[in-house]
Amino acid sequence: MLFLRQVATVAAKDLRSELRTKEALNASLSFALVILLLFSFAFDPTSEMTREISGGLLWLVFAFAGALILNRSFARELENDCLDALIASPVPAPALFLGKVAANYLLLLGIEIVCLPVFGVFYNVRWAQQPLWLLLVLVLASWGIAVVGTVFSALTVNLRLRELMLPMLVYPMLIPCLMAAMQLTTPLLAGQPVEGDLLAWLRMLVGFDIIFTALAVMLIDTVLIG
Amino acid sequence: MLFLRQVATVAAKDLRSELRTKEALNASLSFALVILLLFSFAFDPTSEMTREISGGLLWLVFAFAGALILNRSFARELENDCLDALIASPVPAPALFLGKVAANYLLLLGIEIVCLPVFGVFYNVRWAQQPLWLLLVLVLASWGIAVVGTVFSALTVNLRLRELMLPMLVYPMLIPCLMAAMQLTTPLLAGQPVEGDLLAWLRMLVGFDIIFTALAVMLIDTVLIG
Amino acid sequence: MREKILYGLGALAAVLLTHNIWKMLTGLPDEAFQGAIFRIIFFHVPAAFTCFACYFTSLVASILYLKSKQLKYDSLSVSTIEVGLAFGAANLISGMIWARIIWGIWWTWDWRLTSSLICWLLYAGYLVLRRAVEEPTERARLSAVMSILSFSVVPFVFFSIKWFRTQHPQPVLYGEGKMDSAYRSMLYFNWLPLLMVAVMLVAVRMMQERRQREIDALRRTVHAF
Amino acid sequence: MRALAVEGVWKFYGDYPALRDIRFDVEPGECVALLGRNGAGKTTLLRILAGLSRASKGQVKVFEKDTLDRAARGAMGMIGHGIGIYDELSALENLRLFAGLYGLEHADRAAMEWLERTGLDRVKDGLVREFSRGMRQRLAVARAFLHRPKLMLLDEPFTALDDRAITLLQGLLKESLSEGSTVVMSTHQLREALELATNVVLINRGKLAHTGERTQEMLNDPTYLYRTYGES
Amino acid sequence: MRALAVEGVWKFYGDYPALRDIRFDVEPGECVALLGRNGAGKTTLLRILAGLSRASKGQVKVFEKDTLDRAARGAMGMIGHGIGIYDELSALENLRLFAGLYGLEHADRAAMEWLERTGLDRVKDGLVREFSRGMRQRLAVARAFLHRPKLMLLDEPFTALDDRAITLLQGLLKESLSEGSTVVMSTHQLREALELATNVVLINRGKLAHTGERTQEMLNDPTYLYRTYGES
Ligand code: HEM
Ligand SMILES: Nc1ncnc2c1ncn2[C@@H]1O[C@H](COP(=O)(O)OP(=O)(O)OP(=O)(O)O)[C@@H](O)[C@H]1O
Ligand SMILES: Nc1ncnc2c1ncn2[C@@H]1O[C@H](COP(=O)(O)OP(=O)(O)OP(=O)(O)O)[C@@H](O)[C@H]1O
Ligand SMILES: [Mg+2]
Ligand SMILES: [Mg+2]
Repeated sequence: MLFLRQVATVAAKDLRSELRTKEALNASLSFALVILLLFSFAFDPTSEMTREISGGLLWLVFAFAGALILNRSFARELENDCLDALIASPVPAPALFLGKVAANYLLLLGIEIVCLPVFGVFYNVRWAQQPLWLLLVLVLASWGIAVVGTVFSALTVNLRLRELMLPMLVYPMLIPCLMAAMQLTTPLLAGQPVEGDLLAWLRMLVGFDIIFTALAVMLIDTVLIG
Repeated sequence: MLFLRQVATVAAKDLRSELRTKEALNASLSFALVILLLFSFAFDPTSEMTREISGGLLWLVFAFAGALILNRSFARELENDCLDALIASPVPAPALFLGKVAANYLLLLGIEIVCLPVFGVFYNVRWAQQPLWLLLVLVLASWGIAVVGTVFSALTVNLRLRELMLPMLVYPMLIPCLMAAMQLTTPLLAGQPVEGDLLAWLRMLVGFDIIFTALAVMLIDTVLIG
Repeated sequence: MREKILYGLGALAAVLLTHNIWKMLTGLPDEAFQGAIFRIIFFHVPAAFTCFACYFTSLVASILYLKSKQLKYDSLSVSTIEVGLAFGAANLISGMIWARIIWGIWWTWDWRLTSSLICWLLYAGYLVLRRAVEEPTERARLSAVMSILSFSVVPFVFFSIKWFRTQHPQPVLYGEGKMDSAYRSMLYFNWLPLLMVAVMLVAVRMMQERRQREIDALRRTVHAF
Repeated sequence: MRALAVEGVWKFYGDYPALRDIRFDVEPGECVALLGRNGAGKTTLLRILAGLSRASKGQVKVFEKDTLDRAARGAMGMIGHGIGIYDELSALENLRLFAGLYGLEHADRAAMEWLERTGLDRVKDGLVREFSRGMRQRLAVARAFLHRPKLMLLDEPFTALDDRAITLLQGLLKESLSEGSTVVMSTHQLREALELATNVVLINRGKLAHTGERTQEMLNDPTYLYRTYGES
Repeated sequence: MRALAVEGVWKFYGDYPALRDIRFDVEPGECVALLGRNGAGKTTLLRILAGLSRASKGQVKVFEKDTLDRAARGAMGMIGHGIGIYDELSALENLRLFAGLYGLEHADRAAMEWLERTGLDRVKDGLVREFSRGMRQRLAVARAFLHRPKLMLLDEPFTALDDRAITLLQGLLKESLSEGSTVVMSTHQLREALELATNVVLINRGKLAHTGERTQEMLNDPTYLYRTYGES
């Protein structure tokens, strides 16, 4: 109970300070738009093939835009040495971590939900044909991204090359998760339900989430307290 | 003469400290590899269409990996307030700026030249059919990226949101340059020479480089001295 | 003394390798479908196994480091990963050569190939991460975490051919895989020298790491005035 | 019960020992000045005491509990180099956040009280981003004292503060000392520190060079300490 | 010829005037202590003097030249909060770089000379990253003095330095003063500063509150200044 309250306190703080300035949110959203635009130049999106690659495209955009949010997550604490103040408080490191994951998760989901219709318009895709399944995929894959991203955000927060190290380390780690999400999203956007082979991908997403959440919670003490 | 020597001094310093640790270089290279990988998932590249989008893919990779190098360019000066020490010295701001552009340019070209064969192998593209034209495109487009990126790196260096702002501002500004490079690279990779319509894109690249270099040199004083 | 043992190990490995190559070329018949190139399997597969063994050792070393905070485990971890990367590269490159000859292309985005590459990149990222941290204790701590997290991809590489439909051949050594016993024993027998080379390299790297630490500490004391 | 017990603490950065077998006790109510030249290891030691970093060898007990323990953490307060305050939140929100994290019962009341005591109640809803340096410093002090720590750790608290801010902080420290709290502070501003201190711990290149009560001698000539116990 | 002439300088951050019509002159050979409470505007003023920032109104002349002028910049040296030294380069490379940027004729010789004077010649090829804080500070001093500036600007130079480092810096400053250089330094450590200063400039919330010679009164009781000229 106390643990949950602490998680909520930390998450609320992160969300509040993010929503007050909307800095990372705006940056990440406009970055997402810019990437959508860049992609549409790179791969002439009028052709039939858009449909085939729509899932991949979408998750690439989410991954790139999400990295900005994740990067900011612990970087936000550096400014006035706030991280020290947090760690020195009686809140256990896992609560701190899960609070931050929760905040990032909500922000990520927000961005994704804003991007989806924009994507639909730009690439002429009717994305809302399987809303519940799509939501499930979003929910599962975003949790994976949030957990892995937040761990690495904590891991790299004191490095000189933070902005560089984070994407370099996070993306390869996320590939199984992104891959599964991509494989699931493409047929969902085309209106097909999840069945047969696709269920294996769903299981993989769930497995990814569980494994990395467990690993992260176990390791976070070591990461935060030197 | 003095001006050139100052440019060289600044560029040499940047190159030396980068090559000593190779941090940004390594990170940016492996980031490039990771993006190549991510793209290959998103857009199943076994199909014929790889050939159609190869130019786009390549320049997206260069743009993303390059942003990391550029981000580092002025961030490197922040660590011990070195930027103040540089600006306070009698070196004029344009010399400072061009020195940094030169260093970034060389690093970018290095990364591109390493990435090209890797790209060729992974996407099964014979990239070396028009080496001279390709080199010309690389040389021109990278200069554009280096100039625009370095200006924004200087502009955002003191913002808290450096990591966020840089990609958000740079990519939209770079779209003409990237667009031209993509349009030129796709046929070059397919072995066609630059002729006809493509020459217009080449002119556009040259124009982009000239305009932005001139603008940047004119504005850099204002950017650096608040 | 220790170095002598290491050199001895290296020499033995070299002898074994020459012997194996000799036998491969003269003693074993060409494989029915693939012909002469099939012999590359004697390096391709043991390289992969050695690479996995290295990563696993690094995982264990990292856990031990986090438990004991002794820097020797950190040295072990980084040494095994460096050697593992070398063998991983050997596996990748031999696979690519093989693919070029059998499939006609250097690379295809098949899950086994891709996951091997991801794995390689992750551990390369480990080395990049290490270079970004100055302070040895912090470096050891962060890279131990990285090593533990990275290992989660290794089973993925291993089982990818089971979980997904791949262009890469299905397992022949385990599961219901079949392989001629002469090939099989040759494969295992060639793994031995490769493993010996790996052990030797790890030991050498560990010695270097230890000396580096001593030098660093001395230099820090000098620079502390 | 000792307020703080440092029992043979070592800290290695790689093979370089930044702290070597530091051991001293602090009784409740004492005010310890932690002195030493640049690079002596004061910050390193204070971070270990605050539980922000782990000792390589040895132990630190805060009120006979491990520093990573919940109760020990709740009993400590720290002012480090940074102010530990969020720029995007208002003064009140900041204090309320930390009151929540420390599990204070009357979070709001405690927050308001400390805003008043540091003279920030007029601007309690202003974002910290807009505060001047002096106001930020006050808020940092309010944050550190909010949960009435029984052990206060301060790393160069007077650095870059003007006379007025120093007076405020010294006043608060004196008050909490008189209420039985314990204070450990590192500083190079010997005069300000020694005025307050009851005890002195001198570290010399990571080694304990002297611990003992503050004497009149030290007050008269602060460099006396370095001359007597330090290397030349 | 005045070493420094501040002629009606204003600086606005948005609508907020951080500096309001500051004007004073400094003659060659003077050592000016720039005093003021937190947020008074000392750093802002020093950055304008060093040409790192532009005044919103008014002018600054260094040896009768504009601060952005090449010759004026070459004649100034600055020690700010950061050390202004590259971690990835060695001590010698750092000094050589700045010697190059300042266009010194015998770059190598000047670099070596200052390494010797700051006692760093033994470690001249060591990367700065590995230096201890004291050594980094020395190197920063060497960098600032390298081109023998005729006007030295210092922003809280004694902050977080130990007694030894302060002595080194004071020695160098005294020496360059005796050679006819001019020094302007801001600080909160009144005692150290006033010992050195010949003149005092006091800023109070962005406004000039007092300029004049340093008197014996100030030395005896540093807070005298604030009491007399500052707000309460
Ligand atoms: C760059 C390309 C390749 C990579 C990265 C790669 C990777 C691997 C790895 C990691 C293993 C050992 C794991 C295990 O035992 O399951 C393996 C085994 C094997 N590889 Fe490859 N491989 C590549 C290309 C090829 C090609 C082109 C062929 C043949 C057409 C091939 C045939 C085999 C065989 C037969 C095995 C043994 C399978 C077993 O019994 O486990 N590989 N490969
Ligand atoms: N993160 C680190 N990595 C490596 N060495 C470190 C680190 N932090 C501190 N040190 C070293 O440990 C020693 C003690 O440093 P510390 O910062 O504790 O000194 P200090 O007494 O606080 O000095 P100062 O008075 O300058 O603040 C120094 O030699 C320093 O170089
Ligand atoms: N970048 C900035 N943006 C907005 N306001 C600023 C900025 N820098 C300084 N100020 C404001 O200008 C005023 C003067 O600040 P400055 O840093 O010059 O004071 P200072 O005298 O150096 O104080 P201290 O003794 O604390 O260093 C302060 O009110 C401060 O809030
Ligand atoms: Mg310290
Ligand atoms: Mg200041």
